[in-house]
Amino acid sequence: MKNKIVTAAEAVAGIKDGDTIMVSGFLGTGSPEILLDALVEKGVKHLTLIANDGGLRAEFTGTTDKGVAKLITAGMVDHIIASHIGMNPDIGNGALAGTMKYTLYPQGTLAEKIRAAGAGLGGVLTPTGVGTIVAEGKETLTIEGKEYLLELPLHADFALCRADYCDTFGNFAMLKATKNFNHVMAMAADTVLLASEQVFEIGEKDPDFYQVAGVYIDYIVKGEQPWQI
Amino acid sequence: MKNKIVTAAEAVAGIKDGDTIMVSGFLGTGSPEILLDALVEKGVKHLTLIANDGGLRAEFTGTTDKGVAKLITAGMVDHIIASHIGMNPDIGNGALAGTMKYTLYPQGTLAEKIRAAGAGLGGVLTPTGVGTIVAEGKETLTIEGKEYLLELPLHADFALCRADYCDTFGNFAMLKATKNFNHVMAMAADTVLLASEQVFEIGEKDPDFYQVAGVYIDYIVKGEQPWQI
Amino acid sequence: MADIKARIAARAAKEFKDGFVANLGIGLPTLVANYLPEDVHIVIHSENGFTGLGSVANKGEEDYRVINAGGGWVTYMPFANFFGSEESFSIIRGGHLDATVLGAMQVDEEGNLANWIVPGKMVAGMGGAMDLVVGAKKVIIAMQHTQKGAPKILKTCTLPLTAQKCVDMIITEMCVMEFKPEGLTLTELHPDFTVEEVKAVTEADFIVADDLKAMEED
Amino acid sequence: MADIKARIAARAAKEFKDGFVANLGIGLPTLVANYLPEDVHIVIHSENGFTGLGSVANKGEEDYRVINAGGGWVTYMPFANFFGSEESFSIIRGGHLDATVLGAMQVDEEGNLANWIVPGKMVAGMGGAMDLVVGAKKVIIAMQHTQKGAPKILKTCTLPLTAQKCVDMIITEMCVMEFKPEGLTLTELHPDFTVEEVKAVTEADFIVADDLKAMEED
Repeated sequence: MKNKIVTAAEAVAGIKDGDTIMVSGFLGTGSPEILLDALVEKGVKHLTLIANDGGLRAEFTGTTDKGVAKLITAGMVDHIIASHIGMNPDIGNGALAGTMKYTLYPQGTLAEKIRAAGAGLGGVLTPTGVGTIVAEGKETLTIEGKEYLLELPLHADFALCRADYCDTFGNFAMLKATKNFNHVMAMAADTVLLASEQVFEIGEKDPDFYQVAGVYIDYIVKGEQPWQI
Repeated sequence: MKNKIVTAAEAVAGIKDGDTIMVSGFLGTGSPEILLDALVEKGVKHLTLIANDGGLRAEFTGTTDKGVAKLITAGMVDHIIASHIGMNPDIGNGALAGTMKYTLYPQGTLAEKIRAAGAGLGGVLTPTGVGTIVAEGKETLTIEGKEYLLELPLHADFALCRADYCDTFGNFAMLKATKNFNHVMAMAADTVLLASEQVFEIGEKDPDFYQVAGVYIDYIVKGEQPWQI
Repeated sequence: MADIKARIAARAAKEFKDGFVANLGIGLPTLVANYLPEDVHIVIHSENGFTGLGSVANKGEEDYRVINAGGGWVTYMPFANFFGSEESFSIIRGGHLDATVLGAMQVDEEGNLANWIVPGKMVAGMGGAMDLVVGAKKVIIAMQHTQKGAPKILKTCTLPLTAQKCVDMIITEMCVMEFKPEGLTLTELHPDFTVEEVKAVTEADFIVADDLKAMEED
Repeated sequence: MADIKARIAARAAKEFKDGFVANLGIGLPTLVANYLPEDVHIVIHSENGFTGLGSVANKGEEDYRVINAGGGWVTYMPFANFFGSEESFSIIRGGHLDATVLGAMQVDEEGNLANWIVPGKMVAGMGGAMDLVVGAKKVIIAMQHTQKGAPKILKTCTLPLTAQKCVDMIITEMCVMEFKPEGLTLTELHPDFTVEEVKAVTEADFIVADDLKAMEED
């Protein structure tokens, strides 16, 4: 079967100016750093970025930028779609300067919008955000007397995901709190890149060792590293 | 913390005539047999049953009834909500005789309706069933030129689930093709009963050993058995 | 009859590329896996909850945790992954299947499909069929051309639909037909039959492709 | 000040029963866990993806895979379970949290809550706050009664809302107020204050409970 194992540079080669990408991670934890590094190296512009937050700046980590902060620091992102941007001041400052735009969704809504795209749903009804500015411009439906917002799917050209383990088919597993958006994002993009700390041969592990099906994964990159605290 | 370990009889004690219950399993595989046996023993009536199918009759398995067929054989079910009932002729015959009612949903729709209830969504939009009799009486929405059915949540008084492993808090794992509806049903009922082949102490296994959070589980019953083929 | 099924399955197998993820319906469609070229390895999705379906399990070697969507004991491939129904149908509905092969009772000129219910007969339920034909990137109907001589490819389906305008291709023992922008098109004809013979047992109007090819057995 | 926070956290802790599953906001709400009686063990949900949050990790003992929703290194309990964001918010929105404790900028007579944005100031984003207050079975606002003397419990929130009619209880250093069918009700008063003093710094109208109790420090 098709070989999915590539270098980080090969994996991100198809990402081009103006693309929409989704990147997993929660303040950097669970983000595929080697893919982000390769993308910064490649240097595309005008990205729309879907991510939980803006990652962490080097000033905060005491070492280097973590997660999607790398892309923002490099000036590659025109528009971020996220649930929280307060930890990366570059976003707020970029918005004030007019160099960057942001769209905010409640975190659960963001997760469901991404999942809806991956699951072929036309949208979901959520009670979250009813009666707030999040509801502006959105259709509301009343079901059995309770009001819901219709939230539409959120799809990307590329998804950049992180695993602790995978096999060469792309079946993958994430440990502890690194899971966050890795599963739903792997479902919701045309092309899905997976960076993994370890890559096993097919059949080397029991199938239940893996949490997510490899059918979602297009390219696998070995060598993702633990976060050096 | 509260002890969740009970006997099968204690677990089903709260189920009463006329309740809505959901039971996991796909043609019996992944069904909590010891809970079903206890429920038959208790003998409630007029249940509404949410399940993928009608289970397997003893004539088919060559041994005993498997899965929800036990409840149907015992005449405990007035109404089954399922995606496929063809393998258990008692349902079709019951419908002809007027003793039983059925409601059918596409399998993916059934899974999403149950998940929606568990996830606090007011409904989901699915393209499945548009232009068919499944769409009758349902609201349709057109999103970017494509038509979707609005499918509403499906909730139950009790969920009866099966695990291969769990801990005494209720974190649980299922192996291979026994997973089917176990996760979503554990999310979608007021009271959730889990039958497990093995029960470990809290902390005995790594947290990533388990696939589903124990916060969903109210009662745990030990002693679920492998299917004797 | 066995010959006819083999012919249809062998032709359907040619639609598969290496690495395809596909769901094969019960019966004839399942045979497709037997006719894949040696260099084409596919990932079979089983809607009860896994990717990497193998074959029927040998007697005595059944794993009680591994059934297919028909309830039969089966094996799984070394790259298999198992998941819940919500995930299984996310894979289906979300466009993650390259193809599905299914049988049909009726297909019509619009690509509408009827394969799940006959009014007046005992209802089995749609199971995963409605999701599959809506979600898979390519929907291939593999079936005998007629029901004991009665056309199954109709102007308009008379049975309740499984889904609207979902069929991409029909493969029968007589021919291959494809739904193209210009309409239902006969693209391959088996050497045993003439276009007139196909027309005689096809109620639907269809276009004969300019480059009509022979439907090769192998 | 430390004293006031302790008083509020200690009172909030009394709302918890053994086995409760709860999400505690950053800051004062996190302190609640320190005041639980010995026989009350709760399961703390961390919205970035687990149940069974422990405490802040000791320097040098951090696990790089385990952070809380504020990005701090934390520990987890032996009954912990880790999951994706879609599951984390299914737990929140689906009513699987018995309680959440959060701070607020404003609460009003209708139980509306504003705690995520101040027009003109840099926007941080709502993160999980909107889901939490809509989904948790009991929403407890734990905060200082005023913002440097200016009322925070208002007739109508003036800041953009986090959610409508979502607050069940307000706990401050002065009192406990509950949203009852008959309206916002003062149910407990700290011995240091009088009802008049509470009224003086509360813009919202409220009912004084017939059985007004003393807000006990411990």
